[in-house]
Amino acid sequence: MIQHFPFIAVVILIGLGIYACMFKRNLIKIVIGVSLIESGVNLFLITLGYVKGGVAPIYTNAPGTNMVLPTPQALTLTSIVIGLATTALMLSFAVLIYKHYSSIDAKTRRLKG
Amino acid sequence: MNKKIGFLAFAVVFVFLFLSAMYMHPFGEPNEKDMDNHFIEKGQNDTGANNIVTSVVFDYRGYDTLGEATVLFTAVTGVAVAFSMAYGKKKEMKEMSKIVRTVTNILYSFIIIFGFYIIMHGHLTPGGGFQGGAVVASAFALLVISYSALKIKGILKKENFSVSECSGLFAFIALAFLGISTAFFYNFLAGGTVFGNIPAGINPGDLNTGGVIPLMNIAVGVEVLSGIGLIILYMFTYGKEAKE
Amino acid sequence: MFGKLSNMDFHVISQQKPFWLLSLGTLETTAGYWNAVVFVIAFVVIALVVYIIRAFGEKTYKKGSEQTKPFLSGNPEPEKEKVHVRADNLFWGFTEALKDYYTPAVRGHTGIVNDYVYWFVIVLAGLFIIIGVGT
Amino acid sequence: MNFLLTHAPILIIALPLLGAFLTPLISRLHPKMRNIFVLTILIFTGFLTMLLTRDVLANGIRVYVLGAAPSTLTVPTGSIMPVRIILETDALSVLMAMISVSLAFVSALYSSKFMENRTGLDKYYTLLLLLLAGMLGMELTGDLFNLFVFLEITSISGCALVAFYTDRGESAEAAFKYMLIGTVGALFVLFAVALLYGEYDALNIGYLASKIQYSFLDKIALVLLVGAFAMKAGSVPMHMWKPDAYGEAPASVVIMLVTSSLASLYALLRVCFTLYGNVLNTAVVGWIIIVLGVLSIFVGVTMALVQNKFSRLIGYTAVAEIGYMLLGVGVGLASLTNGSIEDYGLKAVQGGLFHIMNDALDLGLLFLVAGAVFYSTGKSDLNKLGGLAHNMKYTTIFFMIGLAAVSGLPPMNGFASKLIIYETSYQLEPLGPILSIIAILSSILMLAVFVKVFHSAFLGPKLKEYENVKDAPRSMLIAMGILAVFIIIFGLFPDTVINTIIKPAANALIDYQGYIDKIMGGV
Repeated sequence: MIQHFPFIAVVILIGLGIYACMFKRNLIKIVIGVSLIESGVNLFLITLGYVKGGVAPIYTNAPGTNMVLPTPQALTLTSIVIGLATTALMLSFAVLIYKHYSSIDAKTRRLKG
Repeated sequence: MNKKIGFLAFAVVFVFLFLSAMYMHPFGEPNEKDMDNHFIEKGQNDTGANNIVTSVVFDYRGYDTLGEATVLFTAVTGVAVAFSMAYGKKKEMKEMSKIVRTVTNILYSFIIIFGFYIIMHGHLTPGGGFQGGAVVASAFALLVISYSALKIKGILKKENFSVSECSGLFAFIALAFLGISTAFFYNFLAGGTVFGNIPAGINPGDLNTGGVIPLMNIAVGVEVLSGIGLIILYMFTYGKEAKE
Repeated sequence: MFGKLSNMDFHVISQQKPFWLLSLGTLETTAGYWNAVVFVIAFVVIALVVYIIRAFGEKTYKKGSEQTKPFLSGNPEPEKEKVHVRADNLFWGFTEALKDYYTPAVRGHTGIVNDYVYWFVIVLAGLFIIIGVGT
Repeated sequence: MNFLLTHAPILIIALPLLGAFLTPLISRLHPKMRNIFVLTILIFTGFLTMLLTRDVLANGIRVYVLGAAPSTLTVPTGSIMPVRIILETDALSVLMAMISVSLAFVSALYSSKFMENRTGLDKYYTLLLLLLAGMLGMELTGDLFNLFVFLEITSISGCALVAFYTDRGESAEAAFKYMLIGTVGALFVLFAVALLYGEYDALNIGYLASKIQYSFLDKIALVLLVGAFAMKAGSVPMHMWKPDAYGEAPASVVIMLVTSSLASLYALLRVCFTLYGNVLNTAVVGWIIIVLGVLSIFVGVTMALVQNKFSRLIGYTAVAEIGYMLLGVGVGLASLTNGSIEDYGLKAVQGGLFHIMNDALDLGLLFLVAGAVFYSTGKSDLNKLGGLAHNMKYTTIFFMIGLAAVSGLPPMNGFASKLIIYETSYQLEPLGPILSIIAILSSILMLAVFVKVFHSAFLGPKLKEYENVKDAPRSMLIAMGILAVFIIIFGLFPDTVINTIIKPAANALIDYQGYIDKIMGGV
């Protein structure tokens, strides 16, 4: 069971993120929920690549040669920047919505039906 | 939006994700390691960089990084579209206190130098274009907060950032194109004389290894620092005169 | 069974050397074939026949004269804005008949962002149960 | 020429990217130059795509390994698996790339006049090129994580373009909704990619397809991938972002959004037919796709009937058209039993793919007509429009062609592909006839929807407020003309189109073993 704690933490983070996206009314909280899911998936990617007793895969003055897997770190770098991009864009849309509807509640909307 | 069904569906999805966590291989013992062993063993030889993660990011899977730099460029353009409308009254951001401003005067140059250090040594020590660019962008945020955004307009102009972002990206894709004779994203400098002697095994790591990777790091670093700088500027200074 | 039978008949017919026209645009579907060019030609021929029949029509009709005015038992014709049937009440009968389908369906598209994620999570839950547990 | 061909797959994607990076710099020099620059980039990309199409149709799958010494060395010497990113283009991805590039060209041609009097046009053209590069990246790649990155580029640039009319609140709201559901879906795709990476330590679609054993984790990854891509394609219960986004975005952008949802549909097909090719429980997943398709058809058409905003109404019919594609391909998948497919199943897949191509053109034409009406009258609410046929002659003719094509009237291309879908879904074992009956009735209802639009917007007496409405400007009419000509040609000669490009695409989709051997076979 102890072996699966990091993955359980990942699933809890993703669950919290989905909960926020589904049940929270405030647009900013929804964006926070999305970034929660992002951090959960990034944590999942990193924990996939860990090797017991492994060192960072950098040969400059490396303490040993039992190294952690490098690919998940490369994927996580990409997904962090994508998380930055989506969060920045969603927040600027929320600002735009507040500018026009003067409220960031998900309930005030004009596109329905 | 029936709350009960919503919660039930959420619970089902949570349970299945939880089961996937339980079925996954135990933490620390990945069951398949072929691809990564190839990177660890042949990384130095193929790409000439000590930092295997950077060699994966910029050489083995460099195309992903091109896509990702494009994602950042798209988001910056999207934020520019969202904030291009000059609407609403100008928001007067007051300056911070004198103490903060003097500390900023001292601090921000060191942050920028440290950021460029991370960008430059991406292929030797942990770091690279994205991390270094973000550090330098934090210096811009510090400047914008301490000196109210409107006073900073003279120094940090949006046009310069936009031009430097596009030129950073153009340099990055040009470096990728230069290897087109054999293949796109081919590390044509690795193994060469000036830039690319190949380190082997554990070594202190000197700067002129890694072939194209340090150049790509610099190009991406310039793009990220001006991209995030642009986002900060757009978000802080939108208002009446926000025409670009 | 019905599909198979007709398939053979068509093949028999199209074995005899068809004109170059037939083989040009013929689309072989499993249960028969479709040729748009022949359809267009048939359409044109029938349109011609219809036009000829129309030519035998009443000659005394003059285009811009009194005859084109709608007969509203003598009342003056209301101006154009009122006459034109607007979009909403075009299929009034259809939507009225299916009222107990349309009111929940239109309300279903609530436009609230949470409901978009809500429906997505419901589909995921359904798929998890069908594929995860089922097979 | 041979140099261009060997590097064609990456040049097709890198060229629009290069164009997007240079557009802000060029538009600082001179705005007029920017439009010409964008059009030349698109023409050259289109030429490269045609080159690649001819080559792929002639001699099978083409592989391009990024960064490898000879650019076709998939598995490096001394290693048993591909480590670099490989662009694998088979007949299906080339078909999708052709659709994306041609509609992007039409959209750029249309928007040179349509967006003329708007500010911030360099941002508009940059995002247009990025959207095209994202779609092409999704369609030509053979790497799962790379598919996620370019899916993200497509959805971010799509949202930024939906929010382009920043002076109206509705477009910001529609962009936020599209962005939120797009990001959540893409994150689930990333979670599924991480699951597959965690199990097999590989990201290449071909290698994963050879290694996958349909364990519990693979099923969870399949569910997440199918759910996320079906949502991005816009099938029913998750379709609500589509009418919102299509109703608010500028018309020339909406064509590209239609093709970006087709790119997500392509990704769904790639997952179901190739990635999980030899282990998939085809009956269950096939029927899931069929049910999603039929639901999309029914709800899309019935909801379209009650709309009264022009482009929102066409957005709902776009949902219904995605339903037809899902139905066609779902029938093919359901009839695929351990590697061998019945002839009606193969025909159904061909019908589905043919409908993808037809529908991209038909919906494109209809959205351009909606844009032309908005451009001339400034209004898009059907209740306020009327009697436009008097002044806008050509737009009315194009609308009639689009109407006949989308609702599947005989001589048009929509009818050819829908006929195949009706006949093949009829022969599916348990519930076949019911599926085709629903499909036929809904197609009739779609005709009713567009007759409503035709009457309320175009027919009727000449209203005073539209007395001096001028027809759409020349370049917009040319753009619509190109689509109309394609629609008529595909309608009159459907079999030549099917034999040249649709049959190889369907065979390429079914034959996952060929896809794997091309990767694992080495040089």
